[in-house]
Amino acid sequence: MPIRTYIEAIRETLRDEMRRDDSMIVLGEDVGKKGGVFLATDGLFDEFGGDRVVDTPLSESLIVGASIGAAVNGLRPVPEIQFADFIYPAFNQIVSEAARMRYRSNGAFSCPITIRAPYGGGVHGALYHSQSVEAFFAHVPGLKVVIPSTPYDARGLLRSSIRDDDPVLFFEHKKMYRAIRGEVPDTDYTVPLGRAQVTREGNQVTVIAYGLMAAYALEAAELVESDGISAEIVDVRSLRPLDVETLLESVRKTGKCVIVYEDNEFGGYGAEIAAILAEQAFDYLDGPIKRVAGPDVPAVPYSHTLEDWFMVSPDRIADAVRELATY
Amino acid sequence: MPIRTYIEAIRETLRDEMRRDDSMIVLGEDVGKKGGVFLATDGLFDEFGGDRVVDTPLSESLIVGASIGAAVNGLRPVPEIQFADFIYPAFNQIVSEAARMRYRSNGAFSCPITIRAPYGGGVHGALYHSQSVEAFFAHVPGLKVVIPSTPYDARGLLRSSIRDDDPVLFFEHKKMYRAIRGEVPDTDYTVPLGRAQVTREGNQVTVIAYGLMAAYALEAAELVESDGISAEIVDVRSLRPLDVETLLESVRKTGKCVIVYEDNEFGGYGAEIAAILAEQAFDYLDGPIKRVAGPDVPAVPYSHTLEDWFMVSPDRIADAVRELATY
Amino acid sequence: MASTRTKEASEPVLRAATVSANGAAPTAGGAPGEGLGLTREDLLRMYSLIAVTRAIDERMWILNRAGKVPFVISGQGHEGAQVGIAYALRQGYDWMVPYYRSVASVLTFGMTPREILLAQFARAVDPSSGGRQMPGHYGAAQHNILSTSSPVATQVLHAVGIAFAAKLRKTDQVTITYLGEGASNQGDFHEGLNFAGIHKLPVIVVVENNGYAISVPASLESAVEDIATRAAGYGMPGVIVDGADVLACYRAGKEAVERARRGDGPTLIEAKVTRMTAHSSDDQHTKYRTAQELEQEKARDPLPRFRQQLRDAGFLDDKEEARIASEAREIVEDATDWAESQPEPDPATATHHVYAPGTAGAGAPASEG
Amino acid sequence: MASTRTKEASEPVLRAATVSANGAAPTAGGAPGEGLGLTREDLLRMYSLIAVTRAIDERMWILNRAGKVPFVISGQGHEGAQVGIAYALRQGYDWMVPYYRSVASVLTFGMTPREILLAQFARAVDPSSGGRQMPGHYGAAQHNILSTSSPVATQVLHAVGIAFAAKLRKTDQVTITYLGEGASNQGDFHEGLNFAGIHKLPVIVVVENNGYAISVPASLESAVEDIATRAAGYGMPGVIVDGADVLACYRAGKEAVERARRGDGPTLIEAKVTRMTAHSSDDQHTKYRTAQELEQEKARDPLPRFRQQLRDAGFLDDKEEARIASEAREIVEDATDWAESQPEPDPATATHHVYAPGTAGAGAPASEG
Ligand SMILES: Cc1ncc(C[n+]2csc(CCOP(=O)(O)OP(=O)(O)O)c2C)c(N)n1
Ligand SMILES: Cc1ncc(C[n+]2csc(CCOP(=O)(O)OP(=O)(O)O)c2C)c(N)n1
Ligand SMILES: [Mg+2]
Ligand SMILES: [Mg+2]
Repeated sequence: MPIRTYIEAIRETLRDEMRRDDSMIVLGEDVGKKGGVFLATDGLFDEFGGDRVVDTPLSESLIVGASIGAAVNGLRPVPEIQFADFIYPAFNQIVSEAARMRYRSNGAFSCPITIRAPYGGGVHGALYHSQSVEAFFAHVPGLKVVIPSTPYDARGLLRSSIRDDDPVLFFEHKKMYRAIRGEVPDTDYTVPLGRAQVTREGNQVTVIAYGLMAAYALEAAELVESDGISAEIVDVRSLRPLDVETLLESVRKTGKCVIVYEDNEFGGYGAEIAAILAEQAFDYLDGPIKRVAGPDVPAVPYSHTLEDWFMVSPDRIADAVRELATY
Repeated sequence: MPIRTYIEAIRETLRDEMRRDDSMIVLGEDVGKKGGVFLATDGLFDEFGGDRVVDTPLSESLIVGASIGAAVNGLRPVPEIQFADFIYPAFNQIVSEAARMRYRSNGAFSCPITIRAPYGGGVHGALYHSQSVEAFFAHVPGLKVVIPSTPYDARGLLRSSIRDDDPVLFFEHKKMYRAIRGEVPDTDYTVPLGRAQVTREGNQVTVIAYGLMAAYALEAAELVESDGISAEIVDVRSLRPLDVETLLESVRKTGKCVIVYEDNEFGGYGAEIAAILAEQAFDYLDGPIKRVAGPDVPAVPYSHTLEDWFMVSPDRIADAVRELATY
Repeated sequence: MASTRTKEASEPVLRAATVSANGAAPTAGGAPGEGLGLTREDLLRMYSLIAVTRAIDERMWILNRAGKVPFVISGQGHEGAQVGIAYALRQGYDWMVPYYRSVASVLTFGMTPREILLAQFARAVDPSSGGRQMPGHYGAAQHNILSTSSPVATQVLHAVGIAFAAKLRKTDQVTITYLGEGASNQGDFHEGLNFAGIHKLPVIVVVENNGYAISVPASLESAVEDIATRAAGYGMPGVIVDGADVLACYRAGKEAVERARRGDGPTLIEAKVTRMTAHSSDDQHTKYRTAQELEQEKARDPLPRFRQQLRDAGFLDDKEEARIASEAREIVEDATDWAESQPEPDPATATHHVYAPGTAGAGAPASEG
Repeated sequence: MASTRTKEASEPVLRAATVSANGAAPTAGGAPGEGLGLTREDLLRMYSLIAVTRAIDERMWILNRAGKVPFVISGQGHEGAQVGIAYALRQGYDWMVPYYRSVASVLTFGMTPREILLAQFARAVDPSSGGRQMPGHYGAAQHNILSTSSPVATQVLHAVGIAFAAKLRKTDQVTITYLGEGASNQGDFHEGLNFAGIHKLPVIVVVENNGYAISVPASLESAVEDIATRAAGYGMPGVIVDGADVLACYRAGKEAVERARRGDGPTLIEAKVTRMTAHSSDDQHTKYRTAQELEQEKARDPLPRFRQQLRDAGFLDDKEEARIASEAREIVEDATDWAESQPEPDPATATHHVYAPGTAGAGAPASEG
């Protein structure tokens, strides 16, 4: 099977979907000639032209708001927000408008748009080019939130997102773009939204994670294996809706759970998973539900000494697993 | 002691603080002659004039952004967002700017502003005049989030918020404005930020709540008392920073916990409390951590049949307490 | 009146336009509509639309005072501009993105009085939202009227997006959207007009300037008296029109539609109107408007002015006027009775339409009953 | 060079202005600065500021290529406009709200080359952010230079807020803020200018129009060529100035400062500049700019143009020019060596300054070491 980097999988999926569906457009800052600041849309402008690969003004609210309108009138827009950190000017359009269009119109209108945005730290991006913003959106009924952790899933989930009839937030960890490679079939496969995946089987401790942290969790599992600890890794993939069954099944089996996310801990997405498990898996728990997450400071500082301090690492995950295993 | 409604307590506190501190200003939509759509600022325009009680244009990003600047240059702004639902256009200014000013400048600048906003449903406000938005902000390092549930606390916490040197989000449940009365001393007392309060002692089940739900939790405690169930009620008051000690102490005592919030359940603020308890009180838990929260739909619908369906009631809280008590 | 009709009776229609035989455009010098291609039929239809809208609007406030609907927001004083401008569009083919005062606009564009009243009573079959939104948040998919939300000015971006799609898909549709002058100070207004200007989109942005954003007077809302001044900053024409002059509004609308259809791009129209009521049923406008001001503003009511204009031109006589008035009353009675008699939304449906059917998992409530 | 100095040596200062004796304003017809109240001393100081900024800027890119600093964003081509306009302010008394290209602006307003380099190396004593922010996010409390963030255009609202406070507190301070023409399409720009116009605030908004927002050309960013056109929509003057003409920029700045100080309100200044480098060290601008364009743009470099102007006026000769150039090199060497030698931030401090001291509870990390 062909090997692709994470970003290649995304780029090719955008291209394939545009070939497949004339109504699909890509819009955002620098997505045209430049091909995006990470080159996720590289080549699309040449193939599809400026009508369908639209360099917008520097206005995120516009990017999302116009996408909503375009979707209402028959297009299938895939807007890009250059960095997840810059999604806030569009917060109102996403939360008040895209998320509620279907509900408020009692089903008369819908809003099939897929908002792509690179997120995450560890690349010297500092306070405003490193943020994890999934918690904000995963809280909002009407939105779907997806974060792939492999090139395979990136492709399969992006396909499903674009073809989905609801607004999807599709977050891509920028540190994975070129660092992560994997097998990606040339077929038209999809990975359905709303399904988590056990990416490694184990029976002592469940580690639940997504995005870069799902990759780190696999590394951590290797690390603890040498200590004779068997960790099961669950990759959430779809943060909303969430596949609770797969999570519960794993935790009921292991009785112990570490939830990992890069975002600052307090009020982060992993809190919801912990809350669900504390209610629905209570009788199976053999130890406290642990979280390994970013510190509660306003995003990743720039200096490499500070950035290293901030980032969740496979080591930190492994430590938590070890601690819990001996509980 | 004088009796005040919730909104009177707020209005008088604004007035007193403006008298006390010349640098304090109030700004927002309709806060001037009209005195605010809920009359929270009624009378201030007459007493302090249009320079310090500023009717702004209909631009929430401006209201917060200009407050940040004014705070930097020596004022102490208390902006009002007319409804919490309309805070999203200011999301970028709050989350990217106000919350990070101190951190990003390594302590060189600060941002002492108190953003007041009425939140909550049950008043026929429908999708866009009923929302609970605390979860978004309580997740953000650098922000403080406060929700009082009594006139006494409204006054004491608003005083502390205005005098605090960090940006505070101060949410007021609009259904409480005139419905809730209580004793409010005429003294210059404050209620410190960062402290929860046990508002009713009990020993079988802990109910943790804030805002209107803290009042409803007290009603629920009465309801279950007739069934012989002793519920302890903890009013969170300060959502960030959170007084974990008081919560833990209660849950360690009762071994059982219901967390109540009006916002939609998934990813709501109560998830963080559940996550903290599932880790730090695990050894004391005698039953699953239960949540009673709003349904996962995009805010409260308008029709009274639908609104009634949506709202968390004392009855629903009581049911959860009963269920957990017999676990 | 309406009590003599059964609930099942079909909705009375606005017949004003079809009653009188003379369908030719008036040719006499200075006759209203001259040079605009409007027939007498058109003019009477426009007049009826305004009259019916006003009658519906007044009924809303009565229902509110009677405790039957908890909230009213409406457009008394705005109807002339709304009917005049919207009359230039192709109903149900073009797109309309309304705001909460757009009662006359959506009626002109095809919604019916019953549908307006369904929103007031928040009934299950309300096409705007099935009773989920507050009254005033109109929408109707079959008429290409996009669902309205409450946060102001967001709709400007939806309109430019719709227009962008129309241009790309070459549908020849024109999109019109509306907002208040207060809302024009939101960032979304700026971003939307800029994009429309860059791509010369077939979109019309109408600012209904009534001088207030709730209680905040124009002088504290905007640095300029005329919002239309801003059009130049987006490379488009900015047209100011007297909102009480229905035909001037029609002319502005028609020119903007033609410009859009020709591919010459967007237009910003600012209609100077008056808000004859409080902002909404929750507002007490005497707190910030003097009795004198309110009295003076009556002169800016488009309804009597248009009536007089039609009378002066001999297009309307006592009999016709009375007929239209009684027809309006009948329509309102019917709409009120019919809408009120419809069932309330079933709470079992409250979780529907959060997501597309088939979506499942935590965070996604059951979408089927 | 710098290696002969000890690290503890105090920072070399810009001496250009004080070296030559003749401090009188030139009077010869057409002499640069005539009628602007600028002395030769001033002009040479301005020239030095530009020259030093350019030298620092070039050094940044060298450090980046050498792998010593991971990211560079800077203002080559913008320095003339920045120095010209900022020279009209009262240093440390007025307020400056910069953006990421404002190297010359903040140097003019009191920051030192060492402080700029500290930001590049992200050192603990970096006054802008203690190494927490990417380079380019300048700020300095003691100079009234507000901390810069990355989301564009947010600072416009901070500037109007500062100006509002200055007006209310009657401090007689003028506030100046900067942004790119791309950023002027954000909603915050609109909202800020509107508020400034309503209250006639003492604020100056400078748009440094370099024709690109990263790769997006002006024609796709804005519906109008001149952002200054928008000023009329906010009831303020919009001034267009050639950013390569330092003295024209000074004049525009001076007039705007005087207007603000008189209480006549805000000014929008649009300086047409050129971006001589890629957007940042992460950008490859040859992908969207032709070699020809890049060649042509060199003619818009303010540095040689100002130099020639001063030479033509007899204010600068070979010797003086060489002296300034060598001084600039010396300053850059010093700043680089000194900054690089400073300690990195201690991770133990990474939780400091999330909240005011004394804040405690879950969600608030320990703020004391
Ligand atoms: C973003 C947002 N902020 C505040 C409000 C509350 N609000 C509703 S209407 C209104 C005033 C609108 O004034 P204008 O735009 O002039 O329209 P008008 O009502 O006068 O027709 C306000 C402040 C809102 N709906 N949305
Ligand atoms: C809100 C926001 N969106 C996107 C970005 C990413 N970004 C940084 S600079 C830039 C282009 C800015 O162009 P312009 O305003 O013209 O300034 P210039 O860099 O040309 O001086 C973009 C898109 C950002 N910083 N903030
Ligand atoms: Mg208005
Ligand atoms: Mg630019």
